[in-house]
Amino acid sequence: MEANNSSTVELRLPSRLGYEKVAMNTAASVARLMGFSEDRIEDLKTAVAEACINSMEHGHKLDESLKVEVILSITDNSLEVKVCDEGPGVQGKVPVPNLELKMSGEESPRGMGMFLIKSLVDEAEWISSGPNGSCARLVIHLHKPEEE
Amino acid sequence: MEANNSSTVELRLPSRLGYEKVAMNTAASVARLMGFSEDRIEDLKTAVAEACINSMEHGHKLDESLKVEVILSITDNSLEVKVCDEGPGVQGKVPVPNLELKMSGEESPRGMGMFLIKSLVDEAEWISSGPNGSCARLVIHLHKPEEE
Amino acid sequence: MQDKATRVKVSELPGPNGTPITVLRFSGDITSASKDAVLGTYQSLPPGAKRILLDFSNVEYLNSSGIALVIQMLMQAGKAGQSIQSFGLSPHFQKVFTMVGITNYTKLHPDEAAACAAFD
Amino acid sequence: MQDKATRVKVSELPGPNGTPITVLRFSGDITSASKDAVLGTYQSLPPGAKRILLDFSNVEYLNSSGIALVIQMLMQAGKAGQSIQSFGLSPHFQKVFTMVGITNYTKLHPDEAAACAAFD
Ligand SMILES: Nc1ncnc2c1ncn2[C@@H]1O[C@H](COP(=O)(O)OP(=O)(O)O)[C@@H](O)[C@H]1O
Ligand SMILES: Nc1ncnc2c1ncn2[C@@H]1O[C@H](COP(=O)(O)OP(=O)(O)O)[C@@H](O)[C@H]1O
Repeated sequence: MEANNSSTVELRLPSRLGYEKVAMNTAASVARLMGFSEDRIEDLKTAVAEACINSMEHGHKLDESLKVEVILSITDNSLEVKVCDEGPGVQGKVPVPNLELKMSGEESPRGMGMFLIKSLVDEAEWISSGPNGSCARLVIHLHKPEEE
Repeated sequence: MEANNSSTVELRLPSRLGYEKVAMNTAASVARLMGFSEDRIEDLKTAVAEACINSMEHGHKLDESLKVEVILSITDNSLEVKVCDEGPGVQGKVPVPNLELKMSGEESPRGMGMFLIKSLVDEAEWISSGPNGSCARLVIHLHKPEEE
Repeated sequence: MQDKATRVKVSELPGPNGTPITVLRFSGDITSASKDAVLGTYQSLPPGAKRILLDFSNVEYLNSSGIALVIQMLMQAGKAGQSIQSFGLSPHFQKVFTMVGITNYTKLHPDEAAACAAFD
Repeated sequence: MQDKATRVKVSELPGPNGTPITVLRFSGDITSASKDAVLGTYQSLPPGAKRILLDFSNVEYLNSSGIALVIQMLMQAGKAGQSIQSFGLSPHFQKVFTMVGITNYTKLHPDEAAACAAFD
């Protein structure tokens, strides 16, 4: 478990498809308390759900006894969400999905989760086998940085 | 932390008023996944919020560095929610609120949280200084028992 | 960041038989942080306000500390001989208000028209 | 308990210029558990169905595995020379479909009337 920081909310979920909705709604509640707009909250919900599904499917191979850990860290200007599992993490480079190749059947129709996560949040990175396990780390900013 | 049971969802929150809403919404999501009706979910939300506020106010004296722990245990027929803090727990018998005495000023206008919890859920008990700390333990049944 | 702050709008409606109705329209949350919004607003009403209408239809979250503030307002209104009608609570909070016994001190009406018609 | 099962209702509408429109109205969740509801339903349509309308207005939750099923349906429809129009996605999921590039294969319309009018 994370250090007992007072501005941290932690959630632990079984690796069962469907439970990503719990993480989605917990993250949405925290973001709402912080004053994020409803459309940013929708972005966050989709990103958190996709990260949880990846931890359940790829990190834990749907072994329900393994817990996905979601650590929400609140600061004045941003919300960081780490979604962590006990697996080895993302291996190598993940290709950007190409819908034309998917349509022609040359690429699997899957493989859009990480792309969506990166597109929907302000910062996204993947950490393999860190102190909390392997984590997707997502950040949204209350006031979007100027350069965006 | 609770045993790694696959049908357990755990949440840890800072003792800051307002954060009970996160617990409320996490519990609501789990109850919704289980198929509870929206009016039972409203009952659960109020009960969970009141238990969290009590842990923050009475158990932790609003010390934000202390975490309230919410443990949701899912079975086929019921959802158990334990709301736990590091305080000494409820001491002695808590009087049933009497609105007439409150209206005449003979009783504090507060003191309705535990009454509401007991009224809204199917089972409620308070455990002082147990293995998870001091907990309010609430249960709602998917199909209300016959005798109710 | 703690809570969606309680907002309250005060207005006046013509009463069905002459005496005007003072309306308090609450929105946001009603919690322990709402003392000023609930009791402060109530206490700043002109002393002539004899009919008070509480509109809860835009309240998003209400907890037992918030209900305690409503009880204190009802207590002070009772002492001042004011009549209070309410509307706009969700079915869940109508049940909660009834459990606590508040319905002995203010009626919970299905809508604003019914609440206004109940002043006598 | 895993998901709110996907439900799909198939019906037929008269098309603007004769050719009927086959409507698939989805509700509940569209996820990896929705293969039968999405692809199964699509594959069971009569071979004559040339205009297909997708109604997403009652979908509560959609994830990337669900979107992958929609892509597979669009791929098969493209091969079969069928035309597909869609409506009822929330602004958020309109954005997500656009990010992924699905809007190159089906137009997302603001409502049913606009979607029907788009078949040519
Ligand atoms: N938590 C994780 N642990 C291990 N591998 C992962 C994890 N998340 C993603 N991956 C890898 O990255 C790939 C791409 O993930 P994603 O874009 O979400 O698509 P999909 O899950 O549909 O394959 C996965 O197929 C998997 O190999
Ligand atoms: N988690 C707790 N730890 C210690 N004492 C508690 C706890 N929960 C409730 N209590 C005690 O029970 C009393 C009644 O609680 P409650 O009915 O919720 O009303 P209120 O919180 O408004 O006083 C509290 O005043 C407190 O003394």
